Amino acid sequence: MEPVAATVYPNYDSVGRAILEAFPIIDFLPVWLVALVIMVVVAACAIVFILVFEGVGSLVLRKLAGDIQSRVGPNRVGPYGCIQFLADGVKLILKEDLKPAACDRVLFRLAPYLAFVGSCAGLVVIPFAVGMIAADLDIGIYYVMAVSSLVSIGILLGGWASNNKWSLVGAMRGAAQIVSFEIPVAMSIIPVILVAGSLSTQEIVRSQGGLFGIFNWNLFHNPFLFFSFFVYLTAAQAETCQTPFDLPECESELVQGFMTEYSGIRFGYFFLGEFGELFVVCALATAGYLGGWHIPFLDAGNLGWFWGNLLSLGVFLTKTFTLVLVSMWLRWTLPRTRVDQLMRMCWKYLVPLTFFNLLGVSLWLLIFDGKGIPAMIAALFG
Amino acid sequence: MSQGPAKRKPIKSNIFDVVPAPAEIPQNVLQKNFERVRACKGGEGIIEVGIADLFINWCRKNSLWYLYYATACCGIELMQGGASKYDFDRFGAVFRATPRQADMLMTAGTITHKMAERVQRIYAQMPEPKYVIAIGACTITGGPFYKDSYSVVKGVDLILPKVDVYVPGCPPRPEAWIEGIRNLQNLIMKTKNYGLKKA
Amino acid sequence: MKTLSAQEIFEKLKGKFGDGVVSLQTESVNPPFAVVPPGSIQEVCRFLKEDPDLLFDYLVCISGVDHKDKFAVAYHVYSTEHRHRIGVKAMLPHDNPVIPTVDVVWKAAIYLERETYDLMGIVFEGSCDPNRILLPDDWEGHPLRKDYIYPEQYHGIKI
Amino acid sequence: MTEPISKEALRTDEWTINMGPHHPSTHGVLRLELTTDGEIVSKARPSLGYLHRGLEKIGERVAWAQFMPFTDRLDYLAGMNCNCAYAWAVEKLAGIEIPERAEWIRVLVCELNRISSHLVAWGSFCADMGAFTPLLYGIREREWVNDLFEMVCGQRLTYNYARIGGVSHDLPPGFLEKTKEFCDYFEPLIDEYNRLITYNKILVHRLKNIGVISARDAIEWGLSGPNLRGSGFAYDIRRAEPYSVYPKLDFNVVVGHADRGTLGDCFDRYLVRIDEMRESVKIVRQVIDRIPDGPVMAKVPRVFKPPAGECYFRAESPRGETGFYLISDGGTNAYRLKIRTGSYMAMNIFEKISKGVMISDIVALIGSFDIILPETDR
Repeated sequence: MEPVAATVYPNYDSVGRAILEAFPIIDFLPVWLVALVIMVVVAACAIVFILVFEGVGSLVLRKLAGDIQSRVGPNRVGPYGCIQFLADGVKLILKEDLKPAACDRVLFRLAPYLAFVGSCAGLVVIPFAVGMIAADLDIGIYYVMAVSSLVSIGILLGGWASNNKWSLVGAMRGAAQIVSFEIPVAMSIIPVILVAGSLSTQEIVRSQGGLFGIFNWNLFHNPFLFFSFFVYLTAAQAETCQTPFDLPECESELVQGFMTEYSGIRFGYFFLGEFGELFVVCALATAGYLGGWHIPFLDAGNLGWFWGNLLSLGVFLTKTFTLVLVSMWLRWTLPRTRVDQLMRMCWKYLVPLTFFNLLGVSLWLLIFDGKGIPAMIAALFG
Repeated sequence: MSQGPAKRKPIKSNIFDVVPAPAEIPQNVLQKNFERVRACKGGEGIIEVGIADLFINWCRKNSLWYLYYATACCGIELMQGGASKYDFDRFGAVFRATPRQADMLMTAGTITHKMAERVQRIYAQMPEPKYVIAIGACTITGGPFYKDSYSVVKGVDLILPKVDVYVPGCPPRPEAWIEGIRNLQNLIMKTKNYGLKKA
Repeated sequence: MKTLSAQEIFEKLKGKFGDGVVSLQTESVNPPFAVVPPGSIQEVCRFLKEDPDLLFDYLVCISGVDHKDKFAVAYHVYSTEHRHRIGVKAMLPHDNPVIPTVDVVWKAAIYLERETYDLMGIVFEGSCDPNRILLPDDWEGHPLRKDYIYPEQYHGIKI
Repeated sequence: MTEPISKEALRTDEWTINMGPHHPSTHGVLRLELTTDGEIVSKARPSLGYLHRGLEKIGERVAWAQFMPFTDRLDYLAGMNCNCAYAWAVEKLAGIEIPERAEWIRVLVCELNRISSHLVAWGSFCADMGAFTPLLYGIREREWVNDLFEMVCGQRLTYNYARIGGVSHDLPPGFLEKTKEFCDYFEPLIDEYNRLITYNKILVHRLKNIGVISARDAIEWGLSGPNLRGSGFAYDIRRAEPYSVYPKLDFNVVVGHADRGTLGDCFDRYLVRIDEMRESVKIVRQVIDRIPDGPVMAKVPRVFKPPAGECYFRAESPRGETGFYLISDGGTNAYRLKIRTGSYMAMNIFEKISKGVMISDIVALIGSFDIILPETDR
């Protein structure tokens, strides 16, 4: 598959150089400084995005809960309660920052940041649009898997440092669960890498382009990938600790699990991290299986810089938010599994299934020379 | 509702009081804030502080997370208040299981002497600013157990330092709870966080 | 299933224990009580439970009653097999209310006896869990006694 | 080849966790002292009394009729059942015959209240299992019953409807039609609940084979009501020792039948409650069809003094046997008033069956017993 125009994804040095050329007035600045400033700006954009996503997401979560539970949900703050998250956020920031007397002060403070950073760092390699990606790393998927492990460290530290037994139980559960479910998550995303032939997320998305509309998505590439998508969703639901797998913070058993002793904005960081991770896994599913930013029957690369990016961003976010909604829908519907059942599910069913699936995909690619079913059907009809 | 012992605060909720419609509250408070600022010859900075006060209070009043804390009969009304028909979530009030993340303690149900220490501890565990609504006859005065029971605390204000709003009833209907929450919101809008404390 | 009347049950008890069973109390009492001395309560209960014609396998309730000059412990038992019921009552002196436990006969007695001890101050000898259950451990007195005086305060909180 | 690890080196310490009295899933102020080895509970000792309000002492200090409101607070989820049980007990003690219509009304409101109580039991059980939505569905339906009770007596939760000698008011006009409407609305919903969550695989796996109580054990430890019937033993006081007009009514005693897993596990106790709602609807329909006209209150003197005597009366409330042991000395007050409740006895067996389960199952156990704390603590 031919790469689309090579200039669409940014290289900070070249952008910095271009800016210096465009504005001779700041010519005296070194290129690295300009590049650094741009990086900071991009990071700020990502943080703002995740904050807004968290705000809107929490509101949607509550509204959706209202719909499912035949309630109304927040509707007093702003029209239809749409700035509820602002009130919640400001209130959390202004709350007293309690530290239990017996807690480990350093680790107690550190834990929420780790959880937050771990989930937000994944944003770096999310291909938002045809030309919008913070850094198109060659090891993109590998990077996401690596940094998202920081979350489990944050959870473990938080539970341990709180010096609360419920927190510790929650933290142990969380660590075991997240580390275990990394494996099925990774193993069910590897088939995508095999098909695309690259670890770079942008490359994976690009490999799903073409003019068959949605049939170029990896989801329909072959039966194994179709299956693999749902395994990924299940495992990702567990990795992000959403109901029915929200064991680290299960409200009815462990009070609030590892977050029990956290108040104010430190709790807010955990909350943000949770939503950030939810977004990252859903975005990865979109990029890996649902064609990423590809607009069906349209080549976003040919639309020009502005419209191409805008439309593809919209498409990408729509797909991702659909997955987020599915996750929330599950969250309000299903009861919770028990910890041993969860582990059994992971090690006895999901892990072997994903291995089998990986084998299937490899054989498929070997036998059919990397062609998917839609491509073969298309070849059949000329 | 009868006046309790002398140490109680005068601010009490009464469901028969005329309460301004919710839409009017911010305007009134805004006006009052500006009047306060005008009365104080401190310069322009104070206006910003007044508006910051307003904003902070607005945020706090619209995000009153309550502790999922129920001891007795009123607890069922707490559940029903959070459910389909009444839905406290409309006012931004969601329940939290841990006191660390709660803003508001609704003492729903009888407090016994065995329980009193735990209530105090739960209150101490909540971060500032925290508010207490005494729900139901039992937590206001001991209710039906006032005279004959040997093990019921005669009012939650004997064991907690402050109670912001009292909602009478045995148990109060969820409408009365909502009234109590709204009264608490009015109360929050009147608090001063910055600036004019000394004046 | 063979439902026996209270009189028949009492006759069976009388036949087994002779003069050990004091009397049958039927006057304005429902269900009637077989009054037994406190010392033989365990044997009587075991017989009630294990005799094939009686089979009182379900201990419904244990209540302590303060009759001012003496205590009474009332056991209500029921047979799920024969569907008959009877009460067993033992009278205790007021100054030293001690009675053997029946939790070796019915496990249901554990909590019922704990409660009776807690609120009435009747000591069940040999009980596997002789602690207070409803009131705090450092509570003084047993509230259901007729001569109980309400304390002024508990841990500094006025009662 | 490494050396075999000695058992001593693998020894782990047990720790004690305090669960409650403020915990989201202890249904109030139950406190459990858990001794656990990791997630496995080796001992769970209930510690009661955080809601001990001295109802029995109050019963000795207030007049017979004045105790009626306190029975509402005895089991606030099933106030009508406790009201009527107390009224029946006092009437039995005093030998009062109450009008036929009053008996039918009592049965009607008792069964309606059984439905609303089981709805909350079901909902909060599901909420304990992590599914929050069923709780709100249960309460949504409960609001219907609350509205009906509000028509009857003006209260939503603490009714104070029964009186010694009858009930306080006749049914308001239109009540029976509204109740019929509720039955028509509610009966299909039970199937919807089953579709929504009952046979959900996660829930079934959480509940089956957990907390198994054999019928023999259940009787030995004094369980009653749905907890006993969940063990497969058909013992319902409405049938075993019929009172009021229950002998004239046609309904089945629901028992657990090992639908998934072992007989007497949490899932059986759960299913018994679901099916009992159906039976209650059946009873309500019969009562609506057959309720006679007439007065609702017998002639009871204003200063009520039952003759001296003792009486033990038991009735089937949603949480098992609610028994009143009343002793009268002929005065205006009870000489002794002892209340025997189902939840209290359920806590009795808790320590026994909670050995070796996991922390998550403790929550399931509490939920499956459907305990309510004012009943245990009184």
